[in-house]
Amino acid sequence: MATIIWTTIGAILTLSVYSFLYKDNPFYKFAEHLVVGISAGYYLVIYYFNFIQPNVVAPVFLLRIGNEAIGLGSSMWWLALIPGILGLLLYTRFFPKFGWVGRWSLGIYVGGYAGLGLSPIMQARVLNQIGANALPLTSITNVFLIVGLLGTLTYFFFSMKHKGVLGVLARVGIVFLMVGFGASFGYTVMSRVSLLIGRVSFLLHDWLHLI
Amino acid sequence: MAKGSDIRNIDRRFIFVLVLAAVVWPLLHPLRLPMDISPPVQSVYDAVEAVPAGSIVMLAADYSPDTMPELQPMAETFIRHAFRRDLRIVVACLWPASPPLVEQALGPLSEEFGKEYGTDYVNLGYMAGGIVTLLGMGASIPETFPTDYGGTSVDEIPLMLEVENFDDIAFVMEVSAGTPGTREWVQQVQSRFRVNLASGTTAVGAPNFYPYVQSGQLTGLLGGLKGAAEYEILVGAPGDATSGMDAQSVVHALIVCFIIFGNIVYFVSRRSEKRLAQDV
Amino acid sequence: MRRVFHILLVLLALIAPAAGSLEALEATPIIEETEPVLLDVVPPGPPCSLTVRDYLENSDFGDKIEIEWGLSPDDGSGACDVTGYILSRALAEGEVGEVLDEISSGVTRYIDESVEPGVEYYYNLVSHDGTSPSGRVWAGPTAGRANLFQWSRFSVLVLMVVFFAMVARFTAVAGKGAKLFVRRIPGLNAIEEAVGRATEMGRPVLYVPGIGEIDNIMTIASLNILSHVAKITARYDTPLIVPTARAVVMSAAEEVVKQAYTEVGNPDAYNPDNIRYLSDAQFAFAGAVNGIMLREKPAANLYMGAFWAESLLLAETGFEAGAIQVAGTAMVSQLPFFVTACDFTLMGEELYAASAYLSREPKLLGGLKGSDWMKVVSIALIAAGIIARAVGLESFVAWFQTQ
Amino acid sequence: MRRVIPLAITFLIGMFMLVDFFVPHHVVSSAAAEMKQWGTIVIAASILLGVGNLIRVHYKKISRKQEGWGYSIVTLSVMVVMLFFGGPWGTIQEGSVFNWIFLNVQVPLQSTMFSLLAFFIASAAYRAFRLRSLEAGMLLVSAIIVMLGRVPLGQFLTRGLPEQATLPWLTETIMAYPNMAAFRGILMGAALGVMAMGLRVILGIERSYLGGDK
Repeated sequence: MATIIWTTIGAILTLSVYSFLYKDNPFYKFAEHLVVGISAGYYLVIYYFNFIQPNVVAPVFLLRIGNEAIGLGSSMWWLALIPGILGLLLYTRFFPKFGWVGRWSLGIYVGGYAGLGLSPIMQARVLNQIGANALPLTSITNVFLIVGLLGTLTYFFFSMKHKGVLGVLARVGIVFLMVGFGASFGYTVMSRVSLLIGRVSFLLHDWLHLI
Repeated sequence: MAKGSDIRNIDRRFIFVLVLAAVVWPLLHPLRLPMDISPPVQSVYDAVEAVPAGSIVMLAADYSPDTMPELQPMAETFIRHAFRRDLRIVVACLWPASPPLVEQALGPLSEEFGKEYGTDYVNLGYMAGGIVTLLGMGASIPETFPTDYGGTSVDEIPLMLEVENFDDIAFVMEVSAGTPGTREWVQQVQSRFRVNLASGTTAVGAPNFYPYVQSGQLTGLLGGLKGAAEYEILVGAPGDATSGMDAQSVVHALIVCFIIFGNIVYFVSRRSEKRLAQDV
Repeated sequence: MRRVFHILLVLLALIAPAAGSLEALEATPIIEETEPVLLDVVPPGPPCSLTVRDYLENSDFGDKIEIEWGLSPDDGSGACDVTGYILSRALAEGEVGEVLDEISSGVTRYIDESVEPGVEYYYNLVSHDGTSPSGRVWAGPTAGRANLFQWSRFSVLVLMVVFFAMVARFTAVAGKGAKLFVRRIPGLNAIEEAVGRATEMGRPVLYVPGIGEIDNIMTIASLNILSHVAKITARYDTPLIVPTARAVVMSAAEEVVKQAYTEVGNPDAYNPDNIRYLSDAQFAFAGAVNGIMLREKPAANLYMGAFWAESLLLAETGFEAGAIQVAGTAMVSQLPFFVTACDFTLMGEELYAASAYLSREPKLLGGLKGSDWMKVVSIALIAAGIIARAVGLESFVAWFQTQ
Repeated sequence: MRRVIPLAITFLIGMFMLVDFFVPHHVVSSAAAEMKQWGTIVIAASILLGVGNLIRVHYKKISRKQEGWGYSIVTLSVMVVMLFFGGPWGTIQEGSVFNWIFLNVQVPLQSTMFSLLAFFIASAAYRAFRLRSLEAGMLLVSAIIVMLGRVPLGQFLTRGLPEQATLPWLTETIMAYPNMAAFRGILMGAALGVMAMGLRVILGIERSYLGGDK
């Protein structure tokens, strides 16, 4: 019995979302506000229990989580204070006089991740691509691949006028881009339809028992 | 891309209704659109057909509910195929979530074919350990799986008295969603014990395993919903996978029709606009 | 510039010996299947030598030790009955310790990848014929030491230095007042037109900075463009709605928009309620933005930043609501959907270029020129790689295939 | 002072993380790992800023009885419910009410929203794929070939033709060559854009994300 009730609720919510396809309506508005409210509460709780509690609160206040004593006995417990303070600094923006301090933590975060990303991107997206595209020009497909890459890269030249050879190459690049976009558009249809089949079979099978 | 003139855009809701119908209709009333059978799927079918009646085959089910849409039809069709050919089935799982999923398929099919639990088929359930479990099965299956899924000792199951190790298993169908799965079965079991092994995997995973088909380590391979649908057709029991592929075909064709129709409308209206311009 | 090349030369001199020793790595012995051996009671001869050393050929964390030995006289010759070797590792001299691995016959090298950096280990090895082991040979102690430079990534460093040098050079040139040409980016004018139309219609502008976190460079580029858009809306008093999926992006967007309104001299027009955090959950966010589009009826929708599958949900709803739409993203998988559903799309690098272009700061334009020259270098290297492959210089291509 | 300190911190941390990639020594890598951890904590701590904004916007709507204020009550009350069941009085383990609401309400709602894309991909294709120019034609033709080549119908349509003329073969070829070439080009270009911008962030030339200069 309980299953029937919950499946029915699930079905009503599903139909509420689909009603959006007809036009905006109270059912969709309800579903939209419901999902926003649940996710706000969900992420607040999850972020606290998954990041803040084990990494800041437990070591600093020597909390026990279950049978495990996190931070107790660790001589480096004070390290946990740093992210805790950085996190708190974000809230200085509510005090206009000290708002600038909050930029410290943002600066550390953004700067750190910018630095972190640079070398792997150079490696994976430039260096390895150079290696992967240095193909022997023995087959038509390889020539095709290299011409396409050359054209696409030329399209992305910003500081040179697209005239003459560059103009021809950039145009080749646009054609490749369009073929690529069309192809990946077509390729994605299947996975999106699968999602719909999944929801429809929930309605027809789990809820209405028609199939 | 620019929008083009808005007059030429029909109400989107018309498109939405057609897309919905194109998905719902094949699910309710399977269309059985023609389908070419790819060689790896044909090999799976042929391999099961080649097993002498009365032999024992194994269904190794290693998947969880999230990949059910693709993999459950494979397991169901294999069970149907085996029962119809009077093969006896031993089910063994390396994934904890798998045994109840296989039960869902075994229940109705054993009724349909009038098969007895314990003599015609057995579900050994889940055993932890991955590769270690596989190697253990190579030495002794009853020792690796001392009880079945329901907790009955294998010594009390008539079918299991005939099974010692892979020498007694004529064919293994591995339905796998990841690790441990097809790769471990090929590397640890097929290469050591030379079992007759075929596999069914998700569409995402399939490309990784085609090399094993080429090298002969896998007798055949079912890849994703499409592979499942082809197998259903071969066994002559079109089911969920076939309906799903029907729905895919219809929606894809429908979108192509939309595009063609849209272009016809575009050219006709452009021509009439030109004519209007000339008249004025 | 010259200094940079000096550094490069020194670095090149350093890599030469390392590159030479790399070749030794490739020579892994071939293991052949041996015929089944009859059981016997005569043990095979022990391995004739055993040496251990810190693994140096590839830079590591100090967690690897390399072990090499000479084959037993009965391996492949003599009684020809060795089926394999057993390698053990201990922390104290004279102890057998734990078995590390069983190694096939014919192999003479093993890399222990499970050592604690700095801890000294003793190794010992026996050969066996399936029934009886030989005498034990010993070696050690040795410890794994961490390296200070990852030589396998040297090529990455070289290209980074080249790229940064070019960016630095063109930034300096631009800073001195040299005029740099930058080609027209079609989507850019479209942004201004879209905002202009919203103003004419007296309807708001919707700016979605993607669902990426602020550490995503696409988000940073987007905040740059947001600053430009906010200045236009501030001037015309057009409401600007910025829905966000990340709290930090929301607070950064607040700062950016408030600052833009202040700079234009219209701080009172800034409405903090229009910079909104909606949800961290992808589709909850998309659903809520769709609601904004249908209820607050923005006349211009700008999608700039990192988008995933929600791209088409937003762009199709926005189209239905009749808004002019301009998108910009470097998410390759979503570009097809923006290109089909929006009026204009900034593709890939155009997003970053646009953000540099809008600022019109010479310092930022220098980066564009540097990127272009890096493309030329990349194309040249691909060409060189093709030629190298043709003449059999595979190692040149391998230099780019780092891990 | 107010500008210099954050920019100096950004520079130092950015350079350290950049160097981490090249230095295998565990002293560097463990320090870098610790700092990555800090980053996730800062982000986790920020969620309250976002939720605070959400509460403020909806609370204003309710107190001013703006259009749709009833829905704002829905949002705020389910949020309180989630906090109640997941907060200090509740549990977030599997099988808890908190987890259960998430799995039975949030997940189906989100996957239904995701599945709306099946409809939108059809309407976008109908509207946008028009033979307006050579480029638009390429977009259209490749999309049609790949759409048909992915399903059994396409296989059936070109049955009996030589392999190089069948839709599945064409689909694979388009995906493996023109599609691959274009995407490699975009990725390479975008990578350079990212690096140039990342460098500017580390050097403090780019600071729009800190809310401008003042």
